[in-house]
Amino acid sequence: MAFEPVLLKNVGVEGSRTIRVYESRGGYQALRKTLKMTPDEVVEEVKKANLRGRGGAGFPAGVKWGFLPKDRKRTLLCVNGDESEPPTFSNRVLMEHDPHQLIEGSIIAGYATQSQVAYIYLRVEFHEVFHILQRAIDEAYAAGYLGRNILGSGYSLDCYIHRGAGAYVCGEETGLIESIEGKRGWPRIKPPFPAVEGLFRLPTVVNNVETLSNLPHIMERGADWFTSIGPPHSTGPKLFCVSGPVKRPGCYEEAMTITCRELVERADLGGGMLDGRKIKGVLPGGVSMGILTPDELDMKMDFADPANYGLLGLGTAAAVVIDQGTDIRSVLRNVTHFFATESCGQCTQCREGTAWMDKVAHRMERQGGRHEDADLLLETARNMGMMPGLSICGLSDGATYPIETIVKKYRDELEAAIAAQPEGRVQEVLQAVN
Amino acid sequence: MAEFFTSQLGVSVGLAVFALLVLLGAVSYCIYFERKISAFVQDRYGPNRVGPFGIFQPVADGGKFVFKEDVIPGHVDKPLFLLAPCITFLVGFIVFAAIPWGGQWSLGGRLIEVQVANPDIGLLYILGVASVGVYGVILGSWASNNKYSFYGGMRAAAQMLSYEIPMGICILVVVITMGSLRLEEITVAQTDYWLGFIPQWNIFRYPLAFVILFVTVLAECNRTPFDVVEAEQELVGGFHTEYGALKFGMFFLAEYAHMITSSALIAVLFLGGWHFPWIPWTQLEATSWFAVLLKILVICGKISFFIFVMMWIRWTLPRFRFDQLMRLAWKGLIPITLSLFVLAVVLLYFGVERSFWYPLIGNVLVLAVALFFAARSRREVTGRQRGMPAVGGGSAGRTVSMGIPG
Amino acid sequence: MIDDKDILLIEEPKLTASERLFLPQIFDGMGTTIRHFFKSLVGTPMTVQYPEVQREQRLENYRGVHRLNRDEQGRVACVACFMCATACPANCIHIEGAESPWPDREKYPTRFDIDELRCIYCGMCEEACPVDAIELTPGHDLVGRSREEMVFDKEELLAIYDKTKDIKPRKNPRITGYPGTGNRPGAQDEQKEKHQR
Amino acid sequence: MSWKAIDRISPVIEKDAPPLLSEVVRGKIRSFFPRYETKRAALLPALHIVQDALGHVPYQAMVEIAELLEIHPSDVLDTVSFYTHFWTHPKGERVITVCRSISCEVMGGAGVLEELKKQLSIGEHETTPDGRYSLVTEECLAGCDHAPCLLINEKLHKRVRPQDVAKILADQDNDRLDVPRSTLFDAREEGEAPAAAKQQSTFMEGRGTKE
Amino acid sequence: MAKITIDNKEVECRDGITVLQAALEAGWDIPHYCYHPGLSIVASCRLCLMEMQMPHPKTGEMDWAPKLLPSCQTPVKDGMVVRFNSETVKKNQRDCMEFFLLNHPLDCPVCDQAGECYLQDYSYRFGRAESRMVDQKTVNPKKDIGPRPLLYSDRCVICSRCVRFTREISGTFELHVTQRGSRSEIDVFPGRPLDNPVQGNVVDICPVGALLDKDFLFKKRAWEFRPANSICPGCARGCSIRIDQDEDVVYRLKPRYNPKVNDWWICDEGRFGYKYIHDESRVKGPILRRGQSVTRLLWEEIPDILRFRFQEHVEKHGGDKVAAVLSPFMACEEAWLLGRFIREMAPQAALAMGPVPLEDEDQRFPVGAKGEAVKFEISKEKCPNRRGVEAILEQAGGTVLAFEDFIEKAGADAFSAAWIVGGYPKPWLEKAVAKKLSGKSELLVVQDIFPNDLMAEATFVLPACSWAEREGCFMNIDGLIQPFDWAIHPPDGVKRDGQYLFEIAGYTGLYSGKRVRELMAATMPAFAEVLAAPQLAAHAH
Repeated sequence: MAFEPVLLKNVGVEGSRTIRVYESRGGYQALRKTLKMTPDEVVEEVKKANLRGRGGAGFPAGVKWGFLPKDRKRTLLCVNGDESEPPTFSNRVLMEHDPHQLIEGSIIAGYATQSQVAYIYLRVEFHEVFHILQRAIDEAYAAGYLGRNILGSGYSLDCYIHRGAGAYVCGEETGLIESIEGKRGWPRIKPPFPAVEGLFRLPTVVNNVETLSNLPHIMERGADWFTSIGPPHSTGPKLFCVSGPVKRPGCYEEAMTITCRELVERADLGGGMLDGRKIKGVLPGGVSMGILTPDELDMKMDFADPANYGLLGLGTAAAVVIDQGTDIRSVLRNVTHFFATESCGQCTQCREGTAWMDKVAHRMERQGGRHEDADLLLETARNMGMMPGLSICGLSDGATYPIETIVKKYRDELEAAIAAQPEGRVQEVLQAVN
Repeated sequence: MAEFFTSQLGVSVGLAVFALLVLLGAVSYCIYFERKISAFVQDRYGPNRVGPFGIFQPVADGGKFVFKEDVIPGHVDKPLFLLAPCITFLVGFIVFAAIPWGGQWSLGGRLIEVQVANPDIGLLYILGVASVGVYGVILGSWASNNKYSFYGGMRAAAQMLSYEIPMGICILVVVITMGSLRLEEITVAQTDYWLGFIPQWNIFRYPLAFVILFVTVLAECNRTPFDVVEAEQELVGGFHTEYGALKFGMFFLAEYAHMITSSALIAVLFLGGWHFPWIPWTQLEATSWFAVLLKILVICGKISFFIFVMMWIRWTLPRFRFDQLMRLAWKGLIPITLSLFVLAVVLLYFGVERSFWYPLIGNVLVLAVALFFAARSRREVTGRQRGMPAVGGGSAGRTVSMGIPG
Repeated sequence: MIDDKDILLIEEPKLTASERLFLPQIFDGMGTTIRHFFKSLVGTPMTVQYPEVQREQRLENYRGVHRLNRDEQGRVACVACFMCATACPANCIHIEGAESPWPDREKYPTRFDIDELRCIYCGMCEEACPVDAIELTPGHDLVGRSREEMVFDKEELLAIYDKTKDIKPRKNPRITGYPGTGNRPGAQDEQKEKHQR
Repeated sequence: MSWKAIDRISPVIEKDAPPLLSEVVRGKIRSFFPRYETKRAALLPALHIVQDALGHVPYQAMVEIAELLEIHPSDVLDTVSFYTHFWTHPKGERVITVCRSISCEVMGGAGVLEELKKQLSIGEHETTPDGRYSLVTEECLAGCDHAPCLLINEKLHKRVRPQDVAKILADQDNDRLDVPRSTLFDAREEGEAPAAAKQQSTFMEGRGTKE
Repeated sequence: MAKITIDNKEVECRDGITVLQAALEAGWDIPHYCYHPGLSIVASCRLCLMEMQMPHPKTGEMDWAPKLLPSCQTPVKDGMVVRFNSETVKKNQRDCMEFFLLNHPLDCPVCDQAGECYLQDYSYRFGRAESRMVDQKTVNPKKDIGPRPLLYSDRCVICSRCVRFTREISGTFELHVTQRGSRSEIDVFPGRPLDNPVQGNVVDICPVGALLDKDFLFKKRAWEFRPANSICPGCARGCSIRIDQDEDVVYRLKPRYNPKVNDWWICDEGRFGYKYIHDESRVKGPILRRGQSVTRLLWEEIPDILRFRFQEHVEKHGGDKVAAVLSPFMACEEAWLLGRFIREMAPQAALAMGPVPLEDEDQRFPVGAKGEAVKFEISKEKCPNRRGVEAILEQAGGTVLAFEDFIEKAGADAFSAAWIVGGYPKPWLEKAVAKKLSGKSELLVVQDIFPNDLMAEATFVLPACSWAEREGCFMNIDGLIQPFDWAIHPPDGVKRDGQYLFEIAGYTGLYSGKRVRELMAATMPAFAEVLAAPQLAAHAH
């Protein structure tokens, strides 16, 4: 039952990055079709398709566009290519192999929202992607898909790449906006939402790369085709990443009907564990969603099911498999360290809490755990604001879920590890670490 | 010239001069003993730095009084302010004139009274002069122009007035019994014996009157527990707040002089003065110089005893509150002394005033009745008024009356 | 304001007839004083002649003259936080603070005066001190010829510390022994237990 | 811990120092102005350009950027310090960025980092004495399907095993990209290499309690 | 007027304010760090979170929002329902305080902020007694960031008030947040210190002890002050201030909230301009000079002597030979009393006002702002009461001269009796002017804080008091009449100007500004009512 890839259909095709190959495989046809429609019709179509944002939160893209004030003069489009959530790389795959698909999607979104400029916010570590994408943009300009009066429709759009500089929080839409404005990427308080007052205080739409990549296909094949894929609340094709010690780590396109187990073990997807290793757990949606134990792998990879397993959500649908040989304390430490480093430092809970939990996790990994630490981590995680959250952006919530799920689901292992620590090691570690 | 020294006048003058000097010394040493006694009662040493056992302490004190700066505050009534200690001092000393010190002395073939003066109205003289003493206090308090002093003076006046009544009646009882106002005669009348060995001292006839007289004397001398006049804690010294140096010294000395004279009066009235039973040298007939000397010693001994008791009481009992003090005088002492007076008059009517048993029995009866009423009295015994909360006391409308009557 | 319900009404005890007369009590008292009088007259009074005679006794919890402690390096331990001056009910502590010349400390007192005449020796300063720098020693013979002389400055208070180094003033454990200070024996263990709970 | 205050008043930039940013760089920065509504928004591109030209972003460059963008140098430092990509002090000619994301860690990324440290004899956030390499870690390089991976300048090395490290380091072209580079942010004049660090220094000055 | 319900209590509030502001104004003590009514809202401290009713996204009905919302950021809407007194809200405050104190050094004993520190206050209200963190605290360094303030990064809670102040009020942008996450610190660009004319305010708005004033560092503990409300005499703006003094020593000045004049701010010139009041060289004690002999006068005898001497003089030489120079540093009441005295002695006397110290131009903040955007202004007139004294001179009528004319006339021997008031914190009488005036007057009264050149020949020298020792009112450049209280006693031997002028003018009893203003109101109704700045609200720190 191989899924017919849509988003990834050009991947692996020779020269897929060039406009020539892209056009030859049906590229930019959707754009031509779109430009014949009115912007409102486009928005309606996308609304009908129920295209939920692929960046992690899953907010319907069409609805988001609908928030734009009617009497706006200028509108800006931001393409969120700041893919920083470990272990996610689907956007990279999309932009590296099929940049024109994104550009076409951006133009369609720009047309639908009547934007004048599209900024593609690209994280700085994507050096290759930047060169590829910049080349593609140049090609698109040359071909008249970008710039003044696109294809004679009277619609003009400029597209610029804005490179980030290494900050996870800039993946948050308002953080991204601040970053484009040349400021530190501190997420803004909402309201006002970016749709009302965003980049340069103008109405702004921020969409994920994968979300926009879906647009040409929706416009080409219609919303009904889109909704026919996957369950009603999670329509359309979705890119799933799988990494870690599996036989076939990589990015796969599937409908949101598969389970996590399928993603890891199906032969045409993850392909099962490498070297006969055993699964200890899977972080199914990027680190900030939480962890699944081997028993829970039958979770459906859609927008609704993860909540039943104590997870924050589907996230980026990037699963990383952890094998039995990995110490759960290392996983915990890796996760806390990530959030401690990437917290922007605006909200108190997040700024202090992530650093505190990182200190505790580091200490535990160095065999300095105390018996009360597990409870402490759980409570601190909750105090930092489990959903629905206490802080300006979702980073704080994201930081709490993996910690809570790890501590809850692997408590026995943690306690056993703490019990196995040599006598007096706690004080030693406290002295040494400090 | 020698004639003069052996005459009654010469002896009187000599005695007066001598007594004044001795008295001044005695008064100083009273203070010394007061301090010593208080120290011993309180397990302390007392003055012991000036001379052996501190016996030169009075000299040092006196020197200090004399040489201290004589401050007269600006707000006082100066003449009265200066007059007040002088009156008190003077009165304290001239009372001595009527005290019979040693009976009769055969000197140069004549019998001479060892007494500065032996007027017919000796007792009246003493009473009269002594009550002038309070003028000093009142004047001092008035002149000080200070409300604490004034309070002291007012208290002094009220207290003197109240306590002179039972005192006078007590003395009257003795006078009725003895039939004389001359102190020498009163003394002589006590030199007989009942049943051959019990001296006919008035203390055995009227013990109750003796006790009451002693109590009133305490009050008259402003001694504790009746020293509300100068209560330091309430009145910052009362009438002598503004006094310092020698003027204060005069008040101070006068108080002790007062104690000595009062003691002498009690000794004469109730303890037979210079008479000491069974020792021939102290009897009426012995008039040699040795006998006189011995008699003087006897009366001095009696005086010393009373002074000691006064000091003893001072360092034992706390001060009365003013209303208690007044109540004692008017509701306690005056009725009792009046009863005794009636007793004495009745005995006089039946001619048995000098007997031993009748007065004694009468005394016991009066005492019994007095105790009966005292024990039955329903008066409040504490400072609190009825119905006043014992703790807290924030309730409205209730006030605690302070020591001032009214 | 005291609530009426907090007021306890006590009935006066009824006096017996003899008590009402007060005479037995008076004589009882007279007896007591005369007994002491003769005891002192014959024997030796209880008091001693200070300063010739001084009793040999260590009053460990006596609150006498203050001292200003030094830290391990011999510097004044005080951090000039003014807590003692704030706690002082007699307003007898005067401090002037400044930036400390030492690398490990923020603030130190340039002046630290205690008016020993104003002081009521209540020990509040000791309780208030967060660094245990001020302590009351058992020293009780405190004399001076002028008021100025009785205002002890920092050097004087430190000198008292040098003299009384070996004495560990015993503070009232009921006051100072609250958890967290570690002064009280066993306090740290309790702390630990609390953590484990 | 010292109570001595860090001096932030004394100037760190030499007086009368010649301008650090060449006209090429300035022109390049100016070319970004039309892209944005405000001049300030060109800050990140400007920093990229300067880092590319100078190898790092020294304080003087920040001041000059601030003048160019008409903002206060403090705003520039604010932004520079927020992002991990910018170096305020010289870095090595080639920066090795090791991914320490969870998938790389599971696949043995820590071993690669250890091997790199051993072979280069430097620690994290340090530069080799010859100024050739600097070693840093990054939270995720989004190359999880090729874990463990590392970045040498712009080139992503995939599936690096500890035993590959020596080979990679020996390769002269280990930072060469397979795709044609865009010169949008490049302001290096021909043949000029970015100034290399001459001494070891820590990642961020004035700190030492973290990590 | 919007009506909102807080904790089941209906509250009326101004439109356009936030829920936090409404709650604070209605008397709720809502904890907050990052919110400051004078600055933009960042909602980053997360302490003021409340439960709120929001329209449900689907049904549109009002329902409790699923999460706590920052009250500092949510504008009030009519009919809004919020809950502050609830377990969830309290729990958040408790947890937040734990996070705030995690890396806080807890060095309150040596921190100058102790006593007025919101970290302390909230910690007492919501905090835990012990930290659950056993790991070592992150210690951030102490930084010397400018000539006035000192930054203790380890006490900082990153509320970013100071950063916003430099960006929004001073417009100088010196401060920024450096690094990110738990390593965030406030910092300046090295070599570009925080150095602007209003920098002292960052110390005031810092809710914790992170920014401290070097001038005040370690001088005193905050709870020892007995403050007095006053008006800054530094310039004609007349900012509302609070004088913090203890035992007659002024330690610092703090701004007082006054929306009509200075909002929450004062400038450094005013803030640190009080030092002269403790100068040793001040004139102490009144002096009478007869020929070569100099006598110290008793204050009691001064009114009689002065009145007698002036009367005598007027009888001898006529009233038009009398002149008085009033100082723009005088309170209105003092100027009125002196004017009244002179007019009573000699109705034809000439009155003048002393020189007004001027700078080139007003300073406006944010730097470069114009019109509506101006948030704070420093006047170029460096005296507090030019307008007040002018108004009084105008009311006094008769001969009123400009200062230059007065000098001119005095130089031409027009006056033989003069009363000259100084009271300037800086030397004001130029040598040339003094020379012109010298030797002209038979009866010369000089009233000044510091010795000036005329004192050597003055018949009477009367010591003046600084404004901190006086009481009265100033009329600021906009014509607002603002009263101020005395904060400290004058130095030994000096009497308050108001008091002796009161007596000299023929009144008995105690001088009080209010009493004199009542007298003044008869002819100058403006003085019947003075502008009282609102009491410093707890939240406007």
